[in-house]
Amino acid sequence: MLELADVTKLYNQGRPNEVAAVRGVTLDIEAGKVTVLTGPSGSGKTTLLTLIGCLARPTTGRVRLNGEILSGLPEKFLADVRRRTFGFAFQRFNLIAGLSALDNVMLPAYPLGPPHRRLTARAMEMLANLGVDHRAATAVENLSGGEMQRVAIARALVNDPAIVIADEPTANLDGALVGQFLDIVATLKARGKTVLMTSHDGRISGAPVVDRVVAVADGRIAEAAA
Amino acid sequence: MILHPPILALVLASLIGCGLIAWASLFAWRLLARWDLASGAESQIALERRTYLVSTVMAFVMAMQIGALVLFVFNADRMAAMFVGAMCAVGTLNASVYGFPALYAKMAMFFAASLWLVADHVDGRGRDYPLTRFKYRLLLAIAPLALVEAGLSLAYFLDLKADTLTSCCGSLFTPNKDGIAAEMASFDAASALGLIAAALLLAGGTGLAAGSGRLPTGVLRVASLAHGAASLFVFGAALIAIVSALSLYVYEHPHHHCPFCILKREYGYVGFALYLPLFAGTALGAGGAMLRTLPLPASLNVALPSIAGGLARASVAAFALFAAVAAAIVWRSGLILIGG
Amino acid sequence: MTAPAPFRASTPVFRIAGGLVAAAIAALVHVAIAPGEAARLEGERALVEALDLTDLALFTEARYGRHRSQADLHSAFQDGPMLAEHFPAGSMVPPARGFPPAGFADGEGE
Amino acid sequence: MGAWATRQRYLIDFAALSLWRHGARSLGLWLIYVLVVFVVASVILYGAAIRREANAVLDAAPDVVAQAMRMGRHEMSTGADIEKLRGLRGADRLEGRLWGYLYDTSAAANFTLQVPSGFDPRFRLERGEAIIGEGVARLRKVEAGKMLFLISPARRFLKLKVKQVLPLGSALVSSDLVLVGEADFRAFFDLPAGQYTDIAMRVRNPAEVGKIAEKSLLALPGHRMVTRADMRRTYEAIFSWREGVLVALLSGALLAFAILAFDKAAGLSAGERREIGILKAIGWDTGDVIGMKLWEGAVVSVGAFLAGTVAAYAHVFLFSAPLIEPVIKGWSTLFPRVTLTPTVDALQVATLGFFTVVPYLAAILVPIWRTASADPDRVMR
Repeated sequence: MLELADVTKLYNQGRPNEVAAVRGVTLDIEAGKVTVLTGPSGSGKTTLLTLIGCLARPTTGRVRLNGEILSGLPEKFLADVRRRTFGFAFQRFNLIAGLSALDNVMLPAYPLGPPHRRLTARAMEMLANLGVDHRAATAVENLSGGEMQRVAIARALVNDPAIVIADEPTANLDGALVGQFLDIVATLKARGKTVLMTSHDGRISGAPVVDRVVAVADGRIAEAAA
Repeated sequence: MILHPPILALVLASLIGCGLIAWASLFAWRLLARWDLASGAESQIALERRTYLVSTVMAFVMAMQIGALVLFVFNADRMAAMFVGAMCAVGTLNASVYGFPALYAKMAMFFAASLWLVADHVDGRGRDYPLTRFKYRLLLAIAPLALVEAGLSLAYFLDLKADTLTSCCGSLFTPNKDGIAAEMASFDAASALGLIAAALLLAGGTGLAAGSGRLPTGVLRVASLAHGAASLFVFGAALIAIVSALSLYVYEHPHHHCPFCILKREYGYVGFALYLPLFAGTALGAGGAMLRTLPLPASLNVALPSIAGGLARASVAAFALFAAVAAAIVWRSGLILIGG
Repeated sequence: MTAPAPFRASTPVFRIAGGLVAAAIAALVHVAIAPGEAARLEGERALVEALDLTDLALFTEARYGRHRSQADLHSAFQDGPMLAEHFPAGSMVPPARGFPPAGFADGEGE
Repeated sequence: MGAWATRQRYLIDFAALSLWRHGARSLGLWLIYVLVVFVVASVILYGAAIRREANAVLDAAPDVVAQAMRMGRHEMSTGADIEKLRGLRGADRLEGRLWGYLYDTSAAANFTLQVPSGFDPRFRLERGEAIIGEGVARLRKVEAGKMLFLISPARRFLKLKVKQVLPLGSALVSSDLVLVGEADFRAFFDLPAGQYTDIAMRVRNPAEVGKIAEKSLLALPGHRMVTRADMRRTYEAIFSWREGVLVALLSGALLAFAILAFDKAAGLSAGERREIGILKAIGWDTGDVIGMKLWEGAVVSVGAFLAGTVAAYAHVFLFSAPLIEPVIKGWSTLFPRVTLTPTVDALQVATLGFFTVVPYLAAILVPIWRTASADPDRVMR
């Protein structure tokens, strides 16, 4: 479904502090599977995730989504692909403080302009599915860590994306919550979503729900385990 | 210079607009040298980012120009009280040699900026920004115009002095004198109205053809170009009709030929109802035709024809509004110029 | 299921904007109806006509007196022969309180 | 609602939320903005109203005033001068005006003593009678039926019975008037019979005013002719100029405000930058963020424009503009107390809109873009 062909990403191009965060990566992400990118911090797995998730354009190389080449698209269209195809959950949740949980969940749909009633209903449904609908009106900074994560996941799902991307989803969670998170991932997989995560947490890469673990080191793919 | 709030506002708008366009054209220069959408290099990404700013800035300048054009004429009319011999905007504009050139430059700026916005809008619909180079070349062409416009406006306002003797519409738009204005006024009412009616019919017909989705592509293209030409024709014919016939109906006076007095409060600001649709219709028609002069990029296969069609339809609607206002003026007027 | 329409942050913005626009329209209506203004202006004009007045009674303290438009254009203390004085009468600053001899009044107090 | 409109409404939603969340700061800045608009709008509205009033009033003024000049100074006209003008075709209602200034020491104000022309019987005065303006009555604390005492520069004493006080509504033209009979006037100022201050003339056909003024000049070479257009232009120039100077000064304030707005828009906190990054990461495009921020700017500036203008309207026309009146009208002991006729003129409002909205939006464009073009992958790094 998603293919990377010889993708490179340079930061601070042409300056003395130029960094090659990703060097010549070729990778296939299969539809309906759960893939985990592992590797030490600074290995380039997060950058790789941003390239896959269309958050950034590769310096060289190609990214294809269902056969369509995305790497040459201007930001405007890349953003359009991004909001229709991907849902993001971030390491630090990245909820917008001061807004209610419900508002946060609705945000990714704003640029698409769905009718307000339908969007509200859908966001409530997302929250209900994750068991946090009773906190819908609460400002997000007043939620517990687990609730925040659920709201973040609800937000990732509100546009009904085909691919869910999670960056270090369990870094800020304790043991019980990790289990709950894996349950959610299993549900997503059962509903046919493609899930892509980065993690250096053994509880994640070793979980039975994970189909594939890709090890990243020094901007390259080190090994691909089944 | 006369310290007068509208003048201060107009000078401010001219300077802001000119500054922004000058800045944008510097950027256009850089962009034309380096634009390569296929590249993922940081410099290319930075260029793409900056195009957002340029588009926003140009839309802002355009909105400002429309406002400034209206304000300019409105103010010229109001300031007539300060000049000996001036009765309406004509007198104020005549009070300095830069008056009418400044007005023409402002009108040219309006049309140029609207064409640019059309190009910008269409460009943003193509996944490979196919019109970018065209758009920025156009911007470079507009930039000198913006400079000239700001220069003329400034020169005009600096040149205005309250004790200037000026001549007004009565002497300018008089059929038996020389000059374009007199030529326009010397048209007899019937042929002027016939001319504008013919122009409107032509623009309407070509516009409807260009706006209908069911014709073959080649025909649509020709219709669009014809509509663009017809729009310019309507613009010219409408100015003649206003000077030589419509204004007479508004004033109900057989020898008052002024195209500016109809903007006055005494006549219910009816001039604005005539000019706004006229300018809009011409700009939209010309914009649609401009799109059709370009080779059709693959990524705009669908979007460009539909936008060009939409522009043609909108142009026809604006002209229809103009025609309705003009007809209402003739209908309600107590003056009988033709037949009787 | 008829849930109440969910709250939208733009609603109060529109309300406030609507309120401001309504206030602006109210001002315009006030202009249009301006109670008694037409009659007052008519009375004023009739007085001007009857008495052959030429000027406003604003600049009574100017050095050429109240009749601005009748002033000598070449008078000795004028700034320039053809210059229209832009600040006839003192702007903002009244004379020093203690200055005039006793018995003067400024029309405001006592 | 079309998809475009729905999208814009969402952008306004977010803009409103973000204004609300930064409430105190946004509100403080906005109030300053409103204040600036309020002052500029007051000046503009007041200037327009007073010019309109002057214009309307001067409509009824004499078409031409002929004044004798001697060595560059104003001189008295004589009955013979009037007779010379009487021969002119088209000159209607011709009369010698008698008016002069009196510095009244007890009120510390200049009064205008005038003899009403004989054309209107309502103003016919017997010896010892006077009709006075509202300002004179106020300063001298007299009313109809009471006595008014005046002392001439030559220590001549005039005792007048106040027949009538002119209505407050006409104070703008009559506040300083003391109308007296001709005999009283001549005696008081020691003015010989047959001398007049100047000559007022009305012309039957308004189109001929210029011609008549020219002919009058030929008939009376030592005189100067002040036409009604001259009077109008004088007032137009005074008020426009004052208004222009004020607005030019205040535009400094607007500029300062634009810089403040620029600074506020440019100096986003790390938290706000992060927010924009989050929005972009979850699917917003640079254009969406710019749109949202522009809505925010439009709400702030158009709101300030409307609020400031409406407040200024109330200030000028409901409360007689206490804050800016002295600057436009000038200071004076004897000040007419009038509320101006409310007028709003599209040109003024358009100008004001230009002054308030354009510089503000121009100032925030670049900072907005800078904010909006934050890298969406920033939040992951």
